[in-house]
Amino acid sequence: MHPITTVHYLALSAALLLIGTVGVLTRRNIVIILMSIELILNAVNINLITFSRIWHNMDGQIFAIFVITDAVAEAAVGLGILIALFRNKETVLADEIDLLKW
Amino acid sequence: MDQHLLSIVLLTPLAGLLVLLFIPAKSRNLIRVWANLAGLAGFLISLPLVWRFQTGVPGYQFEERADWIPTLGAHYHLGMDGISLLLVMLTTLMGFLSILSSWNAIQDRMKEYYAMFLLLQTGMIGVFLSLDFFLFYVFWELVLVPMYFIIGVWGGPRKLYAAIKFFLYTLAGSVLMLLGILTLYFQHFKQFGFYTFEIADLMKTDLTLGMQQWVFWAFFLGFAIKVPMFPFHTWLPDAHVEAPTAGSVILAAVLLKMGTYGFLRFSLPLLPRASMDKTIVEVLAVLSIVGIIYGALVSLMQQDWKKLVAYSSVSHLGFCTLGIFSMNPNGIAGSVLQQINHGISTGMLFLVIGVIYERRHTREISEYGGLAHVMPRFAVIFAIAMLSSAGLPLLNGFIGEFTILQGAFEANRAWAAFAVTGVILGAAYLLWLYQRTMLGQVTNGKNLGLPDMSFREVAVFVPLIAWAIWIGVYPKPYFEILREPVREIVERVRPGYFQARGQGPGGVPAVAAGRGQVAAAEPPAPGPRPPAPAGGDR
Amino acid sequence: MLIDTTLFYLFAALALGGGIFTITRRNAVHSAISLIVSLLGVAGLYLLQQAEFLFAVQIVLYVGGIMVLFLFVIMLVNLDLAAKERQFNKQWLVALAAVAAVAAEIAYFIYRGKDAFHIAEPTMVLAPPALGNTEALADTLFSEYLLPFELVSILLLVAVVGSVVMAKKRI
Amino acid sequence: MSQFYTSTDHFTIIPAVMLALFGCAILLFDFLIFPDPRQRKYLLIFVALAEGFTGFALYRQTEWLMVNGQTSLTGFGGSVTVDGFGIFFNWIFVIAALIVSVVSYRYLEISGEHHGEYYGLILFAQSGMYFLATGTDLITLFIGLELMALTFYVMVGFLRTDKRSNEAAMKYLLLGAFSSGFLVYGFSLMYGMAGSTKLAAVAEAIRERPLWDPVVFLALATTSVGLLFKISAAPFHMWAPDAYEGAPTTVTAYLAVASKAASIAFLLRIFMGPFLSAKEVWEPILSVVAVLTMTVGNLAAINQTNIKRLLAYSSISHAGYMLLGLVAGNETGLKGIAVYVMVYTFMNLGAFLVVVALRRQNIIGEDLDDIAGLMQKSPGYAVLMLIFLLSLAGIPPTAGFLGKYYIFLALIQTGHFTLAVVATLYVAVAIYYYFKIVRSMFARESTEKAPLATSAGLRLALGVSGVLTLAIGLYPEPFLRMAQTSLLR
Repeated sequence: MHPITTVHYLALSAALLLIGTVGVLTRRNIVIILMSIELILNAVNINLITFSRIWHNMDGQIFAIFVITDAVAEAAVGLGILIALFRNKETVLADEIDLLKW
Repeated sequence: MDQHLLSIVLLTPLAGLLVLLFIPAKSRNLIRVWANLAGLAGFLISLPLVWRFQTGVPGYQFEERADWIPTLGAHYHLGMDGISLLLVMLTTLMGFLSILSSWNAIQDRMKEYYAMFLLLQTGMIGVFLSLDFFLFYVFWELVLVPMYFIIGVWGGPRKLYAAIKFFLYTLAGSVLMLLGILTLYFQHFKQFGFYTFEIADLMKTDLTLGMQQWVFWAFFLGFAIKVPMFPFHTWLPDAHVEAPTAGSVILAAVLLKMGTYGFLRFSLPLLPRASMDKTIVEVLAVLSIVGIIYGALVSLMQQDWKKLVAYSSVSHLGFCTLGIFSMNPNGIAGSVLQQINHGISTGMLFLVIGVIYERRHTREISEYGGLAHVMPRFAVIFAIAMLSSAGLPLLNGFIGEFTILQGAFEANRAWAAFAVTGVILGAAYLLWLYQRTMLGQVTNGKNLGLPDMSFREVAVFVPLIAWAIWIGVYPKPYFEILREPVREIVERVRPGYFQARGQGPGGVPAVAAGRGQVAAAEPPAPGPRPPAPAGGDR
Repeated sequence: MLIDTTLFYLFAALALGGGIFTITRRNAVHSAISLIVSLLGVAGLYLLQQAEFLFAVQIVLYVGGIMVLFLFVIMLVNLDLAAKERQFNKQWLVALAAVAAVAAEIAYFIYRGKDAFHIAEPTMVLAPPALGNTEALADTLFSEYLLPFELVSILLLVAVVGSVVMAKKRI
Repeated sequence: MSQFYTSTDHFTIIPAVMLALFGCAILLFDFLIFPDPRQRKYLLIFVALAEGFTGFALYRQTEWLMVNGQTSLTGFGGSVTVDGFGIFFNWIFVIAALIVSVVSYRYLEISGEHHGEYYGLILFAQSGMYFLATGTDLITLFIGLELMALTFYVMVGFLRTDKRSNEAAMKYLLLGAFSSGFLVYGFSLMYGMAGSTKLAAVAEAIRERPLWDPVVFLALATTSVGLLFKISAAPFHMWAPDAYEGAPTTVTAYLAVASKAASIAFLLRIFMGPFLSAKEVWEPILSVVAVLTMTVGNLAAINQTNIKRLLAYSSISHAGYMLLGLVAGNETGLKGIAVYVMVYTFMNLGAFLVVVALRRQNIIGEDLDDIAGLMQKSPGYAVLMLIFLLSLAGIPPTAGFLGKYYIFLALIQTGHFTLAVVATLYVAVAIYYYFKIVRSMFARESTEKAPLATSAGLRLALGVSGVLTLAIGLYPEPFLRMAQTSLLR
């Protein structure tokens, strides 16, 4: 069995990034799109942690903390907007939001 | 006074505009009177230029120069030579007359209308006075906006289409011209290490032929669309037909001249090698000739009075560009004079149409006929305008066209031969127009009760007719005014041109050339011409 | 060694599998639960990379905080209706094609670049850091990254204000 | 890193501190002492104070740089760098925030959503922008970006009962968060290459790698997605028309001007910083993006009937012009971007302010029909709008011409003749759709009689924008000198 190298981690993170991207681009349900964005941010974090490990410094891990914090903030605001939208429109489907052209 | 004369001429309409803005829109008469006063003042103030101008002195006069944007090397630099003098006088006069002619024609949104006119006036004068390319470009573009509004708000049924077409065409040309300017500007920087838009400095730039050609075509697009030269003329009929009378007048009389002036002031002196390039000269001459003949042929077929005159402009401007690209003193001097002539005669023609349009509200030629019986004064004035445009001897058009033909003949006989057909066709469509509208019996009952021209209406024409006759009978002062600037241009484009002909740079033979025209003015026989070797001197 | 490798593949499978389930489930609650699985897998990877503090953060903040938020909203806005609808938008095929292109690109670059990361060394042989992970992290955070740390407080304030403004019926 | 909060550190972030403090103060005071909605406009005093202190701090920073003869001052171990570039852009944010706040209260009152939080959010967003313009650390830049973006998501959706506003916010957030994800993925790769989050270190690491290094390229590609999204360059522009249209017009103005300026500053920090050594790689890519952006922006604008949407597409095309300055990449190009951003601020704000005035009770006032006959109704507004539109199109003697002038000159200097020709020809296209608005204002009759919703603040702001749009065009010298300072870094 090969030892696990950086490239393994990078490949994993890239795969997660792509899964998230597919989710954002193809799903109609806004909640799931938001979750897909979380997947993308996790891919980023895997990268950061791996690099942090390689470089023997903490910068990457700290960056990851900030990314997580940002994910929290984005999710909070996003869900807030979703509630406001739902209150007016009763839908959570992204492409039914069609008052404005997509 | 003298050192700020040009600024005063330039800013008078603008000052008039500023005061106008404070007149309440309701006092319509006050607005009209004030606008006319401002126009008149603009003209009167420009008169001292004429007698203070020193004929036969090379270079620019009344120069004013101040730093404007040092970072860019742009200056507020005004100056005047013979060519600008004539064009500025044409502008101030035509501007005033167009304002005067709008007295009854414009009834709604008067204040905006006159404001636009005064703004336009400033822009046009600025174009002819700027000696700094940046300043020139600003004025050049400034002209577009008021003209857009004059066509687009007070025009005919398809005014919005015509207005935006005018704007887009000329804008597309001028932004490409801007690229040419910037190329030149940057090349100058590379050679001299400082940025400047001064024409005099830019002239020192040494460009490779390829670069010159590049820039030349960029300038060409800007100027040729404005003139308009043949393939770029399609905006012109629309703009002319839809514009209100005064708009057509100022468009034909002055705005188009900005293009030809651009060629003379910028293309030729700044890019002498490209200008003498065989291909370029031939292409432009051929385009001019095609314009002359095409314009005339299309004019022959028009059913609309105004459209006919519009296409005749294409033809006449073809003469002007042909004269320029003959690249000899006769051609260029003739071209400048023809620009003035075209301003006068086509201006008159549009005013004539305005007079009749105010009465009948139609421009269909078939609607008219036999008007001479009903409106004798009108018939006389129209006849003079028509004949001046057609180039009858003793009137202005003849002198211009003849000198251009002379220049074209010197450059290339074939050009002259083709251009002459344009003259003949020109006479044909104008005379036919006159015959269809003025002569014969009154066929349409609606024309019977038309009132003849009022005193104000006649007054508009008087100065123009006087000027037309003056140029036609005694053009010598004009050629003298033009002698130096034309000599400079030719010397710049074809160094050694005068020496090769045994003429010192003093320009004695140019006077002879001037006399030549005078002599030629009486019978169309070749007078004592300058000793130019016949035919292909290029 | 073997155990690390096995653990890596396990966590990777959790992360990816959870991710794929997240974006394919019809029911948003199932998606959310798959996402939790995925996040836990990622947390495991953090642990493998000796980022213990982040492991904790991931569990507490992400799995605890964000996911609860998600579930809460899912309950609130009643997604039953949405679950019956078509799940993928009309341009999903185009999107997939685009993503496939990007995927090929990324794969190519990672493959080509694996030497460029002069770091294609095994990741498991390392001297333990001088300080404990959390301590070292705090040390850096409060010295070098003090500014972003303070800045992020405004970010969170905005998030609070923003979600209140958005979600509250009357302000 | 022995001492972790020195006075120098403090000095480098004091403008942002001011903004954040006053932002918090607004939240507090709104809560405590302004129960009556009509009194909320007094919160403007706080905004004015905040901007006053910020301006003063910026002034002090400039003075410090001058006195010490330095081009930059770094703080927090290189996380922020105060330099001419950052200060220049921050002045633009100050102006934009002031103008937007001053015109907002009437608009929000009419829309029924006048809340104190709004002013707080304006200031918070601005503090995010501060770090976009001065940040030199990946983390600082990222947090700054998110702070700004997050605030804008909320502000775009501020009309909570308006479906268009909700939708715009939702779309903007989804796409914005998505693009941030890519951006930060690129950042992670940059960190991976350098082992540090400081831009200087990243630049060093990239310089040492070969030109077409795959990792550099991947980082460049993913980072660009995020950056281009923020400046609404094609093909990542889809959010802009929706967000611009759905947002309250005052927010649209702020978004179009300040957010775009900050994103451009951010873009320049990244492309002229870490990625500078890979210019050969990104130059052709950005040329294509710029041309695509101008094409999409200009062509899509032609068919719009909603003024805000039209201006949104026009602002997309402006992003294309600014990118061209970066493609040229020489001193003229960079100065051109600074000048462009400066003039764009005034003219675009002005144009949106006129749209703000069109919003009246029961009239949404965003359609071309709503502006019809404006010349008869309020000639002053019509003429100002004309000036702004001419300036947006780049017709001299308005300010907009200067921005285009520098971009064209830079393209010619660097031999990008084809790009220059394309860019100039789009000026003519742009005039076509700007003049759709002009035509509506001047050549058509008004459809309703309701007077414009003006306020003292609006008139003042419009006057300032109008005067400056003309003044920069007629006498640009001092403004050009100001833009010159943006090259110091």
